[in-house]
Amino acid sequence: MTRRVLLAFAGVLLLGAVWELYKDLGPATGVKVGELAILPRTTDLAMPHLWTILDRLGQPVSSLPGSLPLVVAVLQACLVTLGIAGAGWGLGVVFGFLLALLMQAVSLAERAVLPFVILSQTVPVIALAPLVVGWGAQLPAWQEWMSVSLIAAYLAFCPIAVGVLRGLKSAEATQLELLHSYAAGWWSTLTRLRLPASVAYLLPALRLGASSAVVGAVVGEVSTGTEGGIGRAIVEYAQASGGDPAKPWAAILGAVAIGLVAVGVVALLGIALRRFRRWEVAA
Amino acid sequence: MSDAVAIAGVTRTFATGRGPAVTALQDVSLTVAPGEFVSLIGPSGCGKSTLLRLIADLDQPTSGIVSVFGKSARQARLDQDYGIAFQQAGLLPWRTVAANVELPLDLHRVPAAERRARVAELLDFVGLADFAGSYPDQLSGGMQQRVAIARAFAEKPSLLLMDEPFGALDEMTRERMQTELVRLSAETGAAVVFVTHSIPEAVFLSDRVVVMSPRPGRIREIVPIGLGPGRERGEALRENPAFYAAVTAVREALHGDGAVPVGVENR
Amino acid sequence: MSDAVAIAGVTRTFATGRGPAVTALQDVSLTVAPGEFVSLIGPSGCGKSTLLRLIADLDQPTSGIVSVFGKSARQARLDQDYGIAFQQAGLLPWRTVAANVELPLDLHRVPAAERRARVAELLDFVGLADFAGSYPDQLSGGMQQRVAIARAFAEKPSLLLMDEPFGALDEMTRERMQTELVRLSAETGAAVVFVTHSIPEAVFLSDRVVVMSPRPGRIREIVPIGLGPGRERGEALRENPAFYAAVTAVREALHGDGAVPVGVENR
Amino acid sequence: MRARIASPLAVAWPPVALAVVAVAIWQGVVVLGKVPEFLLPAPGAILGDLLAHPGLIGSATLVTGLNGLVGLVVGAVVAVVLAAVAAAVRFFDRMSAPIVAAVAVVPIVSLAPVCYTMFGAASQQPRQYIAAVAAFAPVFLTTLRGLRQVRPVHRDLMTAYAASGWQATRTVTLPGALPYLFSGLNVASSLAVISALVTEYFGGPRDGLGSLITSAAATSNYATAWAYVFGAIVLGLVFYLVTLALEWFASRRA
Amino acid sequence: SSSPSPSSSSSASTDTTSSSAAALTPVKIQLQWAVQAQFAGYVEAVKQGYYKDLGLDVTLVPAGSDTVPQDQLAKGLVDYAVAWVPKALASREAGAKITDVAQFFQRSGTTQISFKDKGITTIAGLKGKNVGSWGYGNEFELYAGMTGAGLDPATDVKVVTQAFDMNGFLSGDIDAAQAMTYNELAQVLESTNPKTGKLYTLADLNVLDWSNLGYGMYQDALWADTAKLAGDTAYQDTTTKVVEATAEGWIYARDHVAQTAADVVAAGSQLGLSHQEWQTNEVNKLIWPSPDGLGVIVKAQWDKTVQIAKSTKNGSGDTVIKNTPDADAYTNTYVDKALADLKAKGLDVTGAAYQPITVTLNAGGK
Ligand SMILES: Nc1ncnc2c1ncn2[C@@H]1O[C@H](COP(=O)(O)OP(=O)(O)OP(=O)(O)O)[C@@H](O)[C@H]1O
Ligand SMILES: Nc1ncnc2c1ncn2[C@@H]1O[C@H](COP(=O)(O)OP(=O)(O)OP(=O)(O)O)[C@@H](O)[C@H]1O
Ligand SMILES: [Mg+2]
Ligand SMILES: [Mg+2]
Repeated sequence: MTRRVLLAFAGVLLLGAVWELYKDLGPATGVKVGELAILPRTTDLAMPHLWTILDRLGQPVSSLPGSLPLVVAVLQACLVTLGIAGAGWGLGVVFGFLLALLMQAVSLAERAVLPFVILSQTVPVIALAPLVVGWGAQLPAWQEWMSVSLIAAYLAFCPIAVGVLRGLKSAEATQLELLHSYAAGWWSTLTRLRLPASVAYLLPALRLGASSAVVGAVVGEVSTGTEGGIGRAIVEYAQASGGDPAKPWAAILGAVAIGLVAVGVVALLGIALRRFRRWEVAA
Repeated sequence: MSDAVAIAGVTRTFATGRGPAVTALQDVSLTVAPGEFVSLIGPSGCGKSTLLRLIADLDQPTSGIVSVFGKSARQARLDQDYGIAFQQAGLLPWRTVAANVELPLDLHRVPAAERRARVAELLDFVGLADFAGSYPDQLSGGMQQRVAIARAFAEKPSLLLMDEPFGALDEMTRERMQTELVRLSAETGAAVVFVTHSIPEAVFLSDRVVVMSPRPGRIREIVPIGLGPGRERGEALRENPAFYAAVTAVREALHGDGAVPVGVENR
Repeated sequence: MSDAVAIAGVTRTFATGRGPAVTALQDVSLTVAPGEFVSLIGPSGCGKSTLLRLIADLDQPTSGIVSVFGKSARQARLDQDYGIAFQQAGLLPWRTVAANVELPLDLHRVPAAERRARVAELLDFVGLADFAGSYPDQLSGGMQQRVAIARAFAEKPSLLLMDEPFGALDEMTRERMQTELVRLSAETGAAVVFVTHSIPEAVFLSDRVVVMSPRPGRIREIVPIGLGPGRERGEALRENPAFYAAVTAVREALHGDGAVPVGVENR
Repeated sequence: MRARIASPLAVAWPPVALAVVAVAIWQGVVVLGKVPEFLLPAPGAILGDLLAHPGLIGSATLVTGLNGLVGLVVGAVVAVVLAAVAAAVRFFDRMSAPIVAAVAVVPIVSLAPVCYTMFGAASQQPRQYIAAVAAFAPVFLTTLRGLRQVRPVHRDLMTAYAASGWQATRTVTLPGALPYLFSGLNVASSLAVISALVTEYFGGPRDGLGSLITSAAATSNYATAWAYVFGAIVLGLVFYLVTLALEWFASRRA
Repeated sequence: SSSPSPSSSSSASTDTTSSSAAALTPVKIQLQWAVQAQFAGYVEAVKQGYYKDLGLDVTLVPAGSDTVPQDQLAKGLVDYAVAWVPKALASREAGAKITDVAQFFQRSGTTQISFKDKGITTIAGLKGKNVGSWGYGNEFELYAGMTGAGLDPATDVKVVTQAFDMNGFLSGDIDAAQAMTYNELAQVLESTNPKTGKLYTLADLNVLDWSNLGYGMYQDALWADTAKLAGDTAYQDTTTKVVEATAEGWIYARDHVAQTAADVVAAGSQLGLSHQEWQTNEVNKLIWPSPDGLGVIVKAQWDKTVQIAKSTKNGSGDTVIKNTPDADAYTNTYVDKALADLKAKGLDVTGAAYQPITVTLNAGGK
């Protein structure tokens, strides 16, 4: 376990070293093959020094007296977004699961609905945000963050529905026949066989759903103008990037941190479900 | 009282995408009386498993009728009139040995206490009491097969369908299981349809042995054995001249008129 | 010339999470000479598969040494000194029968033309020429097993490791495969380590039969057979009194001093 | 393992029927409810807009589609290769874990501006890279999971043949992981499209669907905006069908 | 909105007891973006208590990138909205029933800036260049200007999308970038010139100012719900009060630039103090002097905006609006009443003597 953590840490350090080395040695205009930009520019604007970013994290957010260190402000924003994304993920899991169950149970539903589950993700949030915000506001007790959670759920449900459906269909023919021979009903087959057999698909689906929910929460905040979260910070910090190139990286790091926490929660779930992953090659 | 199994003029062909369809069974008719023990024997690929699957309603005949206890095969399956053990153990890898045996009881809402008692009894019967908490991947091939056998017995069914259940067992265990199986089926009055490749096994167990011929799978001959009621069959029987005679009869039925060259059943 | 297989003081225990560790093999020593045919026989769960896996370097002993043709088991595996057939057929479901047999040749970069010819020959040998284009799930259990056997022979290895390869075959096919196996191993000079539950099979095939006892798995006795050179063994041998004598010898070794009650090997 | 080969008609009619019903209800609600366009445009109005600017919408769809396609291909190929390496080399897997996790969760809205600064704000490339990053995660994660689900007997077989890591991957692991790979590709295909599109909000030539949607929506010209969205949906559909066809092809050959 | 955003907590009710708060009329005003000095009049009207004095409990609602303020108003999600006139007119054509009740910004703040070495001194100089534009309907002056100068925006230039930052411009990918005098221009001037190690200065830039070039359109206006204006007397009354208090806020901002910048930052803007000071000063320049009175819609300017909107093609090749807006599109009724009240209080509502100050920008706008 400690070896695992150390290696992960070494990986991050290695990436940092590559970053600095390239910034030092690479051309300011980046590496191009013909018109194709292969490697990035190395200007301070494009690739600030890592220590600049670290240093910036310790400085106050703005010149206002009493403003918090950037890292604290980012962490606060992360917590807000994490809550919103968490709610969206939960909703996405419930909806994605129900949809997958419907598609598994009724093959016609699968054939009719699955393409739209996939296609739903090609509708940009910009087209949906006005609808979500507008309709949400008609409901009593609707809060602004709920719109953002709904957008997060919208992005999260697709990979979950697709993954769970695949998982539910992954049970082996011989095992299905066994349950069939027991005259097991749909529900029994689901709980005794399909669900346990689906775990290998379920975990990446939940994980993708978690990162999609985070992306959705961030995009939703940007799109709807919900304040306080990391999405808003990304926009706000980007505006200062010309004179303060390290600042937007703080927000990016924050967004990544939320995603990692979300994925970590799913990983814990994976440990809890170890029993169902006996075939998995240890890695 | 209606037959345990009644198969009338059943044909089953498989489309194979490219190439001609494979006729696994052609015009097969067979009845099994309640409490009767019938073995199916025949060359590899002759349709034994297919026939068993039709009885279990895991597959449907292309033509012909299968009925079980006077009902359709489907109804019999829904009524849970049979227990089945497949050619492959087919255990659920995420369930322990005990939980695998418990599966049918669990599905049919047998109370927990009764379930536990029954599972313990069954694991004792197949000699795996020590492995109740192990997972299938921690067992040897023969041990897995024994778990599947225990599972088939779990509900004391009135019809047992078994596809080469003892194939992976050593001789001693196998003979013990054979003796137990005959005793159990006699005691409970269960009919058994049993697929095997072993002529002595078929003879020892059965009231009748059905000898099949391959491609298309047909019943070549049905050999009545008549070694007396099951409950009286014991180890001594294996040394009995009547036993040897029956073995020879089945062997001859199987090898046919001698015109079929060895191993050419597949051409 | 060094032994084909040399096993010295090998023990293998499995940790099982909860509960005590299972000792699958304890202090097992055995040598197999080049070209020698050795069968392993013993009750279910006595460690036969485990021993075979140690020779194949698919598992490592807890203590003791396994060497193959004078090298470490690992080196022998890397040098592809053996062919193997598992207890489960282990076919790749997405490959046709022909492609499954072709797999080792493919992996070891045998030229395509040669590959094709060899596959045709092997499928003929196991009687599945008609099914070259079928997928495993379209085959019966015995047919799948035969594909796996063909695959094990593909590279004419100088050591063959086979784990109950004929378990799912009908008697006729089985006897034919036995005859072919003896002939092949004699012709190619390949040593064979063969796991089986059938005493007649072990006797018919082997130069020596290794009888094992269970938990912890040990070698109880090694029975030399001496029915003459493999190339001369034929169907007639099965009727030979020497054959019956050897069968009896192995049976007695297996059932031991009679003190072990039937089926209690697992307690 | 082998999918039944269904006729295209049988595959197509259920979703088409569902779409027709949904659009009819939509049109009905808008017309009967007299919903103004700035609330929800009617399908008819969207169609009118589509017919009014077929060239513009077509070319914008092509631009975004090409970016998405390049991204999907690059992302998926890199993902499969790295997943294979990660499955085979534990060391690499452990070292790359945090980085892969970060790539998988980083929102494109935060990455896109940076990417334009790094690779040039007037070119299509940042869009393709972002699409690749977006497509990478689902393909990598599902493929890696699939690669780890090898049946023990198959793993033993490969060990017995002393197959090299790559050989084992090619003959056993990858075919076994294919269903997983395709479940990842399904998700990645639409992610690549939407990411290429959303990245257009933050820079690059004003020629793709994303660039044009913003102006239309900002002036409440939702019929036009949805006409562009329709272009995006068509792209998603094409990508989906291509991945389906690939899957069908792969499982038929397999 | 009950999210704990700084703007909503700065509403007038926070420091009053619940009993007196009940007497205040709740009002939501949709801004076009996050709180910044562009909306200084509103921020100061909250901060200085002008709304509360008139019995209003005002919440300023910040916008996201996809928020269309005039739609929010038309949907009834807010009571008033700040929006650029051409965009709002387009929304009116799509069915949004809204009316311009106060035109605080009299001049356009949109420019196209380029580094001196690009040599872009005229609109025609844009030919063949990478020309930046935000989209979101903020590009009409650029398109009108290029069309007026004989350039075809579709073929003669490469239009490149700009994001929230100016990095594309600073990296040289965009030759001429769109810049509001009060925001993006400052972002450039807050950035370090890698060649000199110092901040860029106006001397490094060529600026095409659409107002000066004759393509300026009406921008930030306060919009109200047309139907409620017609029949709802309470709403009419509130409208006058909102306009009056906001105007007073703008007058405060004119006279207290530094304090306004600080108040804006305190109200939650993430941009720095010097940046907001610059922004306040530049926004003042767009408002003052207002010879016809602060917020009055001047017909000539309005008509010019309408005329440009009718002749300029948007991204789809359609004109921004097709028809001349109806009479409900704007009214000076409320601003006239409001100005009368303010004049009665002795406030200067034309700013004839207005002089901008000089603001020094710090790196990153800090
Ligand atoms: N991976 C494992 N984990 C735990 N125990 C194991 C594992 N593999 C084998 N065993 C145990 O080792 C013992 C020997 O198993 P092995 O498979 O070698 O038996 P076998 O002689 O091949 O039996 P069979 O004839 O039934 O195939 C068994 O008790 C089994 O439970
Ligand atoms: N799903 C299928 N698709 C195509 N052909 C099939 C299918 N299932 C079985 N067959 C064919 O039907 C025939 C009979 O198969 P079956 O499994 O019943 O044989 P069996 O008698 O059980 O053989 P074994 O003793 O080897 O288990 C075989 O030729 C097989 O190839
Ligand atoms: Mg069979
Ligand atoms: Mg074994």
